[in-house]
Amino acid sequence: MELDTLYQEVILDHYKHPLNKGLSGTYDVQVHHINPSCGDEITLNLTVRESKIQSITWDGVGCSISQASVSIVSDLLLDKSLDEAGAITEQFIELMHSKGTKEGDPLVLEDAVAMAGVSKFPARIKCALLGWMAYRDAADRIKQSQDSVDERGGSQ
Amino acid sequence: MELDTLYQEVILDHYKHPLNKGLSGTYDVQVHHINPSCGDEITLNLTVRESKIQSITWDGVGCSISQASVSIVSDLLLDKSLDEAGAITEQFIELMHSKGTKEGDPLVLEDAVAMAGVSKFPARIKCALLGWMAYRDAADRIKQSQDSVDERGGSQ
Amino acid sequence: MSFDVAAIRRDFPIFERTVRGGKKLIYLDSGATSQKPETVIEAESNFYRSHNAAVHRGAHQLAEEATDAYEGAREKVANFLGAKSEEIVFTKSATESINLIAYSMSNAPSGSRFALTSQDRIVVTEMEHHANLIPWQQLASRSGAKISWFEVLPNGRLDLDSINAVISEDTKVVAITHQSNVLGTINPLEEIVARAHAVGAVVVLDACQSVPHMPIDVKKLGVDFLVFSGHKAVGPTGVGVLWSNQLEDLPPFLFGGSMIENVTMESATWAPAPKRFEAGVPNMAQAVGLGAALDFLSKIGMDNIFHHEMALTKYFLEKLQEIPTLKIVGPLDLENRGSCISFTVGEIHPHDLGQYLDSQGIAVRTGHHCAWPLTRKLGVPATTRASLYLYNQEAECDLLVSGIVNAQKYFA
Amino acid sequence: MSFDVAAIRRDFPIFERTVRGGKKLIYLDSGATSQKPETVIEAESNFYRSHNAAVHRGAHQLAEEATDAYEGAREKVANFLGAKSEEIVFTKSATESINLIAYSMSNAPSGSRFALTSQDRIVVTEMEHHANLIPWQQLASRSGAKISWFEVLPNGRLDLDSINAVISEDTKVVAITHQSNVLGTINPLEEIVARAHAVGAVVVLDACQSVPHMPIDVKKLGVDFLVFSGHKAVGPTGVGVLWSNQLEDLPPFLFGGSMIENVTMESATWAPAPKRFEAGVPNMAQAVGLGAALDFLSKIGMDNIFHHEMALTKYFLEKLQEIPTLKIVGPLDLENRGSCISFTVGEIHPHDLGQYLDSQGIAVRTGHHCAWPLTRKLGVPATTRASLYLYNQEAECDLLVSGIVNAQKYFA
Ligand SMILES: Cc1ncc(COP(=O)(O)O)c(C=O)c1O
Ligand SMILES: Cc1ncc(COP(=O)(O)O)c(C=O)c1O
Repeated sequence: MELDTLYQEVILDHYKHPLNKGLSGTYDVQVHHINPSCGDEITLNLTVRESKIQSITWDGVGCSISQASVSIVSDLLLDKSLDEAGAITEQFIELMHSKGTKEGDPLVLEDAVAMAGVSKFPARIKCALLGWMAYRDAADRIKQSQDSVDERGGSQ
Repeated sequence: MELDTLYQEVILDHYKHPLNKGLSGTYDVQVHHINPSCGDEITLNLTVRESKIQSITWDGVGCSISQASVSIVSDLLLDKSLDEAGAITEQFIELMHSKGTKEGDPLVLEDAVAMAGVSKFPARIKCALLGWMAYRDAADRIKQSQDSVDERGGSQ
Repeated sequence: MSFDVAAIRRDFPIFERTVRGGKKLIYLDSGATSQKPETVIEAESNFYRSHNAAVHRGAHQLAEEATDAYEGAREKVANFLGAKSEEIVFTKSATESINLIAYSMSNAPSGSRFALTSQDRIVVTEMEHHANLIPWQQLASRSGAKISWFEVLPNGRLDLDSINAVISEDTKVVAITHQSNVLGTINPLEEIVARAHAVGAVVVLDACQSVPHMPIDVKKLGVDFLVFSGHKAVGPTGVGVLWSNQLEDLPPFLFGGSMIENVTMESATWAPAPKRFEAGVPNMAQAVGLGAALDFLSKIGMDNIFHHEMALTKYFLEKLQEIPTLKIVGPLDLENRGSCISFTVGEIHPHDLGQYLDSQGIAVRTGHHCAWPLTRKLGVPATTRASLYLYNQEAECDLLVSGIVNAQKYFA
Repeated sequence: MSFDVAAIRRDFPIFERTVRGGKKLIYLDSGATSQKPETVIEAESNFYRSHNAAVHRGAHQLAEEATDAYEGAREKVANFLGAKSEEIVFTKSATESINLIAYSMSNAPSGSRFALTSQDRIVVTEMEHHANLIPWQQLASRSGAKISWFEVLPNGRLDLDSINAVISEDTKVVAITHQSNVLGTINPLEEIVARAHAVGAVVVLDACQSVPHMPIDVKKLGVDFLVFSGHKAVGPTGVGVLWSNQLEDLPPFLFGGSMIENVTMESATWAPAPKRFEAGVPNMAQAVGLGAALDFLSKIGMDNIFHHEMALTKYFLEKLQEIPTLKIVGPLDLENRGSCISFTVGEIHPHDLGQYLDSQGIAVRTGHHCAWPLTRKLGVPATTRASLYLYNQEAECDLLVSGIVNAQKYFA
């Protein structure tokens, strides 16, 4: 049944038992993202220590795909450097836009390869991307604030 | 040939030898009308004496139908009372909207019955009406100024 | 009863196709857009094949035929609404129609009854589609006018107790939907129109979800403006309608060819309505298609369609409520209620439910249905909506119900 | 030469019909609207028959297919213009596209590079169609900006000697037609774009009469906005295009569903372009039809179409000028000249001439062609226009010429 290519076991598992759900009390950056076509919303806290992702926590409402996707993000990117996490994010985005022609590298994407089937359901790609876009936004903000620290440092 | 039902002899005659063309030096009312779909324009002078139409003169550029139509108006309505002229105008308008189902009363409309064929060419009805609409506008203005004279008279 | 759904369905070619690997198409998304009968498709094609030319612009035979077809369509719309031809403007959609009104009001010279100032108020409701909300927010922000709204009660009805406070003396526009595209609620116009007119406000009626589904006579409604979209009324995409009996007082919106009286390099004056509102070569084939759509509906009879939908709605409401954890969002009684049926099912997210139903060939819509403030007010992230039309039937309800039950198992 | 007019004509069903009592249809009015090939008619019908659903709004299969078809059409338009998909907005017509730009500029917050003030200037030309003139007059009157224009010389070309004076330092917008729909003049964009950009103005190109007739690459043109109508490019009515690579900086025009990011009762924020500019259920079937139209044209080749039309234009110009008293209104040389051919014939009024030609089955257009200020400038009350396209042929010119000669006898 084609539906099962969308709703892989792994996805339903993450949906039913989401990882890192519940916002941490402290964080470096907090972002709030929304999917305008359906109204799904998530808040995501990102904490980085020595250029490594120390914690991603989140809260929100949404469908199984979007919830599972944030859950996966919050686990997969842990302990990665911002650069590594950025590269993984780009791989995932590419997978989502592959219209079912790619499978994704399990060594890099781990649980997220279970999302490969989503790329065949164009209306759901945004759901699968919601958590990743929130992460990318949060990481960009951290990089910007670092850059401006660096610049200030450099100009002294 | 169907075209001849549009371009009756009478119409082409009026077109080639228009009556009352050339604006009179004096007039009670002058109106300027324009056909926005093709750019045809006419100016019409109306003079009324003792509630009878004493003169209609005009000038303008336009197609044979519009030119012939003003020529006919300027001759047919002469010496008629404003009420009579109004009734004739309404008959003509009705004829134009008859889609070829009416012939027009030659005793009332005289030369203007030659326009009956125009009603089968919807794009040309406005041409045939240009002169009549200009006349009606001019007559309305005269009636309005009379009414306001009457009112002023009545209130004294 | 003479209402023969099977025969009606045969007029709609899309029901010959299957979806998702051979499944019968169960189309329960007519609130978003309706399917098209063959006569409508043919009317549009036939215009292109035999009569295509720019209307109002040529003295040649094709231009005459195109003009007749286009103006004939206008007459059909007028007759369908109990209106006059010159009160009908063709737009591209209801969305454009509403924006037209709001922008034209901005174009009204100060002192005009349509010109709004910071002293004025625009009233909407919490159940408006974005198309009948954001254009008014924008008009408010352009003019400085204030925006107020009727609240929606938990039973899905407008809170009209406060009508005299909401429609205050400074209200200039009351923009309201006839039937909510989420709740199915049909709003009580009489009371609202009376109050609006008492304070000198005009009433703009969003009839997107009513004109296709019930007999409408604009004279009886008493509203000042009414809009709907062709594509929700078995008509083509790309055509909408604006009706008003006060078009003469409204300045134009879009500027260009065929809406002018005179033009110089520096300024222009306008043709009378409705031409004043139809700049450019219009959506001729789509207007003609809409004419054919209204003919199709009239032939079946709007009364018959309304009764068919009411009977179906009753059946759907009853059967759906047999599912434990399913909650109808909107009125449960059938009085003043149309066939848009929204609901939630326990913890299943509507997106997931919709996806599961799709795998069974059942097309519903999920999300906020372009009425996000309403969804928020209802306290749900989203809903699932089944919206019905003349071609739907009870058997489809049974399939929907078993689809939902199976979805519950799938996501359990 | 591989350009087979007879084969092309067979793709257009309208040429199978006759007019005015059995006369062959000689259609010389493509400048007003073009005829449609069967593939375009079928593309629209096929959308309704098999894939009809609201795009971007449903998780069901039909909605996916409709979205693919609609977004696929956007890609076709982008490829046709050498642009990116996200630079393409579907509107209902070129007229709407231009109004969209002008209204969106009014919606720009002060300080935005698109916001005009009384310190600014808008430049047009005397040969603009009303659609590319009145929206700018209105923007000028809303913003207080001044309006200036390039004059047209007796030879039908723009007077560019004064370019540095006309496009002055305070110019914010230069709105210009690519090809005049009356004169056939193709304007020299390079010089105008260079000067406009030098003073920081954006160039809005009315490409209604160029995109259907010649290869266009927006990157090479260097303009900032480009618009055209589907119906003049063998596409359906009810669909137009706005292209710009600067849509991100432009606020929205029409407000409603699908163009939002977030909505509350009091305000809203916007989706990225192009969605931001496509409020409501769009003209899906028409966009799909336009995609098929551009496929049709591309298959024949825009270069081939251009050369065919140029050869025809040469033939028409030569033959027409053999008629004594016939005066071509517009350039006589073929350099930078398209296939709109307007003329006057002695004292015969164009309306009468057009009517006579119609009785012979020949469809031309007469009047001011929605370019009234130009007609006035040319000192004629109206002109007769023969406008050509890929399906026209030399034999039709010969019939036109003998039609004109016979008309002269008829009205003599
Ligand atoms: C040069 C030009 N600009 C604009 C338009 C307006 O196009 P539409 O009426 O399709 O919006 C036309 C055609 O009428 C045209 O020829
Ligand atoms: C109640 C209501 N109003 C307005 C609209 C907007 O209609 P359209 O998208 O056809 O312009 C819709 C449909 O989407 C609707 O259901």
